[in-house]
Amino acid sequence: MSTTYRDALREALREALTRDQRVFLMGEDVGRYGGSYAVSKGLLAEFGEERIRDTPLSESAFVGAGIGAALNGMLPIVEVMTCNFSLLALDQIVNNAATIRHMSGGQFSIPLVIRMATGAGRQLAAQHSHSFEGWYAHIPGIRIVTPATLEDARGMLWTALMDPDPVIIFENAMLYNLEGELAPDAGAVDIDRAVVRRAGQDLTLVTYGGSLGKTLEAAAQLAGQGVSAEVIDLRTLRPLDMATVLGSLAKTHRMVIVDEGWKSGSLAAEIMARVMEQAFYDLDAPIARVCSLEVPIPYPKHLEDAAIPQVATIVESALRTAARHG
Amino acid sequence: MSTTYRDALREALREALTRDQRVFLMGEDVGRYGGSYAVSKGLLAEFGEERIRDTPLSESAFVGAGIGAALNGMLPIVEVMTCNFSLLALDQIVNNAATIRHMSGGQFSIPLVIRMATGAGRQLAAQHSHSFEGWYAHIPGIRIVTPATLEDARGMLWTALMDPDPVIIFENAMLYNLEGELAPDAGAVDIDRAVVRRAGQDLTLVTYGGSLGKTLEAAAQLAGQGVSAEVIDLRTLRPLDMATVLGSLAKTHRMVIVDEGWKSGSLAAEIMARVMEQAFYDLDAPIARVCSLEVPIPYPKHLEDAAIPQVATIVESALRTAARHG
Amino acid sequence: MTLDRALARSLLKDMLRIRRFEEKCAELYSAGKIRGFLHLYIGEEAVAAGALRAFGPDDAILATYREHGHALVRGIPAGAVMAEMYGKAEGCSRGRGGSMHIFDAKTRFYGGNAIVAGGLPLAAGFALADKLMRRPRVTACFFGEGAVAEGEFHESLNLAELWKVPALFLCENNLYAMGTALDRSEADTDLCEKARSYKVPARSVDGMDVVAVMDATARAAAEVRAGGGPQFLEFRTYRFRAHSMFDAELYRSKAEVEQWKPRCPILTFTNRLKMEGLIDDPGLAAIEAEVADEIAKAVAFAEAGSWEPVENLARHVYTEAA
Amino acid sequence: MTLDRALARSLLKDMLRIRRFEEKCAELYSAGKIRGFLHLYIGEEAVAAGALRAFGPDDAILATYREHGHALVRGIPAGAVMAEMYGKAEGCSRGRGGSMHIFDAKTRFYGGNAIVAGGLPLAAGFALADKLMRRPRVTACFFGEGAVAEGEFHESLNLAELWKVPALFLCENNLYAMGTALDRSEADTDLCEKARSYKVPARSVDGMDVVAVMDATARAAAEVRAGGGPQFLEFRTYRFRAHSMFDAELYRSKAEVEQWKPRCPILTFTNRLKMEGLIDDPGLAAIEAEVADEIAKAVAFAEAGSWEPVENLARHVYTEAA
Ligand SMILES: Cc1ncc(C[n+]2csc(CCOP(=O)(O)OP(=O)(O)O)c2C)c(N)n1
Ligand SMILES: Cc1ncc(C[n+]2csc(CCOP(=O)(O)OP(=O)(O)O)c2C)c(N)n1
Ligand SMILES: [Mg+2]
Ligand SMILES: [Mg+2]
Repeated sequence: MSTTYRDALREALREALTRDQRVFLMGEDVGRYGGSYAVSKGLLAEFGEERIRDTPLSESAFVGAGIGAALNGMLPIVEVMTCNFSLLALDQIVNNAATIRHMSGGQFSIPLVIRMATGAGRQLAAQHSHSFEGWYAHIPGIRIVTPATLEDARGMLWTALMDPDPVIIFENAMLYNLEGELAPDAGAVDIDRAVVRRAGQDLTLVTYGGSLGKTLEAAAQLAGQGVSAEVIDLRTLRPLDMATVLGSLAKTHRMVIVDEGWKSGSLAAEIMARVMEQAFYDLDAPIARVCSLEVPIPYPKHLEDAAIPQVATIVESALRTAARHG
Repeated sequence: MSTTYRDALREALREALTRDQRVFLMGEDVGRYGGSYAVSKGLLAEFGEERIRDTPLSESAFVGAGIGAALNGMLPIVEVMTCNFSLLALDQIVNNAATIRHMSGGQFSIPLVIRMATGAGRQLAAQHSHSFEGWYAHIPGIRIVTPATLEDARGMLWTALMDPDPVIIFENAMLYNLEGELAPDAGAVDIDRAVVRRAGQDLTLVTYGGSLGKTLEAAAQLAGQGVSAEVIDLRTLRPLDMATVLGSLAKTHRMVIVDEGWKSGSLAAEIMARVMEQAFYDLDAPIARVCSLEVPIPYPKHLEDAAIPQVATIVESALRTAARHG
Repeated sequence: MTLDRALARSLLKDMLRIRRFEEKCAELYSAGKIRGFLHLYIGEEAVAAGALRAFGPDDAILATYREHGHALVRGIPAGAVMAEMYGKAEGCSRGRGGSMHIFDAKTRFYGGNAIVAGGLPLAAGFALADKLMRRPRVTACFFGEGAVAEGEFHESLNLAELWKVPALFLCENNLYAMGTALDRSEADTDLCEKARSYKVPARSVDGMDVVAVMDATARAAAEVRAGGGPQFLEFRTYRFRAHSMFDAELYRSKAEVEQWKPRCPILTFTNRLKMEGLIDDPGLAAIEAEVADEIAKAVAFAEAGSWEPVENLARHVYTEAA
Repeated sequence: MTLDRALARSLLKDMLRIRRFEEKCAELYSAGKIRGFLHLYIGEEAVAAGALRAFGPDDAILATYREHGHALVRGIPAGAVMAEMYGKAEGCSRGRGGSMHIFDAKTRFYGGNAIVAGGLPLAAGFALADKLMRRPRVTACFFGEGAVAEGEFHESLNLAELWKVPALFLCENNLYAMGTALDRSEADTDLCEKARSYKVPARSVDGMDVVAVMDATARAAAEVRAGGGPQFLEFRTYRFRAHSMFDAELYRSKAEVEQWKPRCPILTFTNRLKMEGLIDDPGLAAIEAEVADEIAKAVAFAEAGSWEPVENLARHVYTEAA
């Protein structure tokens, strides 16, 4: 059946709310407004105010309340409108959600899911265009997932809810309108494994989330230029599935990482470091990364485009890497 | 003259407060209490309540107030008691301090200095032992410095205050009692350059902040085992002085990075990535990193010790790297 | 109070400048000239037009993402504001900020902040700087009633009062934060009571009455300037348009919006002036013509503007060496 | 109210258990057996001893880093608490938390939070869960008056009242947050007024009077449990010791501390009981002996405990596959 990323997310919410009475959704404008990206539109009418809870503008308190509710037996889904605002709740995420299990000697589970929109591309300027998913992946005790396809938008939520530990789902805002086919029986998906989205021989392109589409497009263009690129969608940024990444590298010996985070301290850097640690001698050339420029993302289209990864820059980087001698 | 890191920091504060009337210090318990690490002890009596300002427990507001005061012509020094609490102020740091200059087209300067204690080692457990300096270094628009010596504790503050952009000074809490000699005329230091703290031929050890002492100790032990290690103190984590790092690597061809941040997404990963991008063919062996284990730091001494970099683990990693074939 | 003719005309004109400017913006948004988020102030013009008269050139203004009106009334040239909405280099923020991030050093206009309540801590510090430097200045900080729920409101008001800084907190209560009605976000909808719980003097003002806004702000600003510490004003107003161009307005009825329309600050003020003989139809037409001209010129200015070269993208992240 | 003998004895004993336990902790700190931060509750015992009686085994308790007293009164075995202070694997948090992070699933004791105000959002959510599940439970959240300045206080109280969740916010006002006196951190020192600005019912209670604490908490907890929404209690108390073992107490005079000493909750309660004939010296000695025995056993238990093997360090960051 034909659907969109947004609708797939909504179906996943609906399924979760239907399957388990402990599930509820809360966040700013998830109810009456229908969600700032219309993901939860209609759910208030269907599930009522108790389970679709509009919150005041109080990121720290309602994320913390989600953690508390999870500790007390619920399966809360907290929507933080966009990751830009999640900094206000970061203390709760780091010092409580990610920490209580270990610090208490393993006594408590926090089966919480936090959803947030991420990424640039809609000309929303410096305070609304962050890509923090890679940065969050630094924190032990939480899991970070980044659905990039309709299947994953549909399937990751339930898996995340069944995870006894906190999971943050980063939804790239450019994907909400993504259209495509989804099996009518699509359901929960594995969130432990990265996936090869396109097979190739000459070069591995590693990416996730909002950059997957651009990377696949780049791979298609590369094919036209005689370079066969394998595309890996990481799907989960913490913990990283390095086995899949290294498996591909063992075949291609070359790698480019595409990551919308700011370059310094990016997730791409972490993958480069791990490859250096675990498979240095597999490399025929240094790994390259295509990241965001280290600037607050500006408003005008041409500058925003120039600030974040684009098909052309991916292709260029891949061609350079493919041509380089090891 | 003989002094301590704490006293050197206090001298720097005293100098700044004396030199420029626009300077003031604010933070929790900087006044009557004397600073949670006694850095500002005595300054209230000397400079009065207007310039040594105790704040309520309101990290977001008083850090934001520092930004506002800097925008309005002051040179504020804001002390956040420890970096663990700085998450509560992160929105202000990322979305205002780091962003306003670029987002306004370069119209405004924010000559703000934020000081915070960082690091583990005092058995303060999971919510009081973070090392966030490397993580903060991801953010464009701010500068991150990490004084590791008496000279730098004495000299970085003034340089940071004269920087028209926001600077965060991370003071590793284990260093406050560090004793040593300091020239009576010690003053402002350059914060643009990393420094070679020990020269060597066989291997480069890159580190900063609280790990410098351990790394120098490891280098001494390595010398006893016939390995000549060069030790680089990064001093400034953003922007990184890669020239000094690569200069050393060009000589030694081997590198170990010691960084108290959690391993995944550490500053160490960024340096590995940059070396891969900029000097891949200089490497005779993969770079190794000695970071903190990816756990909330536990309370008991033996577990805390095991969680963070130690001399023995540095030596071990250096020996392995020195022995590896390229 | 009785208005003199010049003041009356000026207040009316400021409101009309905002109204017509934003109507144009909405049009330009549909035409794809303005992109991203666009938050219109239509319906709330009396607040910016009335309040900003209380501040002199040395005072500082902080606003939100719904700040076109404040920018225009504060005196940023309409061309520079419009060019900013286009993202052109001639915009007041060199085009980098867009609709939500209007900055202007010359008029001491410090944003344009798109983090709800993000400006309140800044305002406390701005005002502290003036107090420390013994400058008789006021910091004016505008924000929506949605910001009141954020911890930053609480921390900032406490800090401001504790330190008796010359900040004026100006809350534009338009009853909704996006789709969330005030009584669904505040257990106690009396916002002044909250300010008073920090001992901050607080008053509610009819935000649809430009004269009431002007008077209340002038008085509060004078007291703040005199060293009496911060104050809080709540302007009760209403937004006639959607929250942003993406808002389907599922959360309120058309009827509710229509009920507010007769209280339109421009409509009611015009009627009053006519009744008091302070303006007539030709006078009104003259204002409209001046406003239309200003806006046409602003659009032309923006259209003629240039795109910042991509090479400059990384400039101004840090201060450039002189 | 008149006390029966058993209750009187039990209240007194709880306070003494805390006092003697912590005196021992201070000793053990000097001996290097306890490390890191140690925040003593001495002087404030009436609050934990009196308040915690209001809660049953299904209720949840959240506390701060100054929580030994709450842990003991809640029923976590003194040995498990002491072993935690030592960092031994037999500690209630397997030794990983230490003094500031006491957790115990069995007694529903959820920390031990060392971020000031960090527990308040959790409490709102805890209570929400009970409300959603129609469980007649109460969430008790203890915090110091310093937490009131944090934005989390504001956001959490508003959320709790807006949603009418069964949370009881218990503020231990010992007049200082580290070295910052309340009137230097709050523009308005009336904490109840603040709670009321969210419509949360609030009362001030003499926190040095264990019976007053017990009565007030029992009443408030009953109302909260009955579905009346959250409540706030301020317990006016005083900390006799330094903030932590690192505190030189530059911010208050010895004389001030001495002035409070006659209000010691143990001293005054003992005098009252003696006057009312509810206890005599032999009875007191018997309690002291029981307490001494309990603590000696706790220390022995901690001493005999084991260090968690380093191999386990990375366990429990994530749930382990069954
Ligand atoms: C911290 C934060 N959370 C959420 C948002 C998303 N958001 C933008 S405007 C808005 C509503 C704000 O309402 P109000 O303060 O009343 O101002 P108004 O838009 O009515 O002028 C929300 C929720 C944001 N920008 N910042
Ligand atoms: C967010 C945060 N900021 C600062 C600190 C450091 N700190 C620890 S306790 C404390 C004082 C808290 O005072 P109060 O809430 O009154 O509790 P009390 O210690 O008096 O029981 C401070 C500032 C902290 N732990 N958390
Ligand atoms: Mg509003
Ligand atoms: Mg206190």
